[in-house]
Amino acid sequence: MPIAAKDTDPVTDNTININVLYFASLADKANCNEESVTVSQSTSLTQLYEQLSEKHGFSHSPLELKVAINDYFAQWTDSIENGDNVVFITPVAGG
Amino acid sequence: MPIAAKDTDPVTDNTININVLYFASLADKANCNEESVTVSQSTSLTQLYEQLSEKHGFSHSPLELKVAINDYFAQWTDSIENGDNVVFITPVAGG
Amino acid sequence: MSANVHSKSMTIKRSAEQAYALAERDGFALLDIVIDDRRLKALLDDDSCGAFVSFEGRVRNHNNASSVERLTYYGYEDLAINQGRQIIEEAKRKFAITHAIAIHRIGALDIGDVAVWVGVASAHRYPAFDACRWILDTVKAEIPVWKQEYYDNQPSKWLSNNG
Amino acid sequence: MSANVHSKSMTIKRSAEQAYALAERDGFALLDIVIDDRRLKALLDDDSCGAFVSFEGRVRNHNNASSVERLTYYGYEDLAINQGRQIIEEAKRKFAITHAIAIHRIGALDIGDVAVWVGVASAHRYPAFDACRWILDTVKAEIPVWKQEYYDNQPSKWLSNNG
Repeated sequence: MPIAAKDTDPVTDNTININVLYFASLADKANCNEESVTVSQSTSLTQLYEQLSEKHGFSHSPLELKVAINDYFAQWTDSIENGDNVVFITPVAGG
Repeated sequence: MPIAAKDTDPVTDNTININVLYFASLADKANCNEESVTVSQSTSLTQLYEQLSEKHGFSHSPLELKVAINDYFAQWTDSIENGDNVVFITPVAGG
Repeated sequence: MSANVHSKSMTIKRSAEQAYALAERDGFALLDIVIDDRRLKALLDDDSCGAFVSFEGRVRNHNNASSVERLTYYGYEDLAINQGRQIIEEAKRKFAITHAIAIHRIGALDIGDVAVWVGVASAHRYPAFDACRWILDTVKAEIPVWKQEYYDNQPSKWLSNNG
Repeated sequence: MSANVHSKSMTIKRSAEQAYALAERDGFALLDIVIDDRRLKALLDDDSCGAFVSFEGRVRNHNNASSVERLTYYGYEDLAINQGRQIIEEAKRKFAITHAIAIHRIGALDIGDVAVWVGVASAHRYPAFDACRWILDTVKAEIPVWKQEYYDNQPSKWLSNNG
């Protein structure tokens, strides 16, 4: 499922719009801190990450990453909905 | 061995002068923070404490106490010498 | 690497006043200025507490064999705040403590600057030590903060607490 | 009970300046005024240290079931200083730490006043936690300081850390 332009209408074509934030090395690779992507309604988080990896050349395996939906940590098996904020979290380094 | 007056000469009569400091409940019982006592040269720390207990009515067993000589913790089996400062240490309560 | 893609994550959205109010209410906040430990300690004051343990994580002048000149922390503030609140709630369930606050600073830091501060007040001493250490470990493991170190002899690096 | 028999053990022989100098040199001192933790922290500053753990023991408003109004600490300063120096030396042998300072206050204290302060700086965090706790435990067990608590509903008592 290729990533479509933001102006696709999610109601009529069974796609959803997801807002993706990027931090740290993913922001470097994507060369942005945020982008809106349109994906098919059934897209899983794993599939979303794969598509974005292909687009931006991310080198992390999903196994190395955590994922957050709407500012809370989520499971990779959680579903995403139109308008969700999704963030892939590379290994943290606080403290 | 009774406690003699301070002005006894330790050289001629085989006695030694010991300076004893009192803290906490021992000071309450002795009603002083310091006294000079003259005891026979062979007096052990245990004997010294027994004599002072009898004099002041201390209720602690030596097993509950530590002892210090010249501002360092000592063993109850250590010997004391003329001019030593001796302190019997009731259970501490710092912190 | 463009500075622009990271600039939003070098500052917090709220004011410092709002961050301290959040720290008081929920026990966790990010800050993008010097951490005022006096102020945080005052928030933890309680006459029923005989023990206060605090931890400060400061920027060291070295990491492994490399000489560190400075570093920058980046944070995902909204997630950090949600996760931090849950960490403090869990600490209060796990340990016999009265209050706890953890703060992580983001932005450019110099050697000696405090990057993370954790303070715990409790009636007795051991829960304060245990909770302070657990909160620190959990913050380091879970809070979405990233670190880039700058060296005098090699390119900057993204660090990871997972080795 | 006469106040006079304890008055010497409620104050230190040295000036506060001398006590801080001793704390800097040997890592231990008694003080008979408010403990200046800012000053002690500054003595422990070191750019090689990423971790700083501190403990403050404060006078609580209760002990077991009794309501505490105030308390007084009494110290045998010369022995305390000799023993404190040895405790800090042993902590530096036992743990991978850079600096450590412990201070015990004596005299009359009010609720909330800090009676004991322990600070440890180290490269990494766990030795700082471990050493701070060990120093505190050892100070409480070994330093010749006694405590008398005053209650609102019963006569004052000599306390003991040994139960």
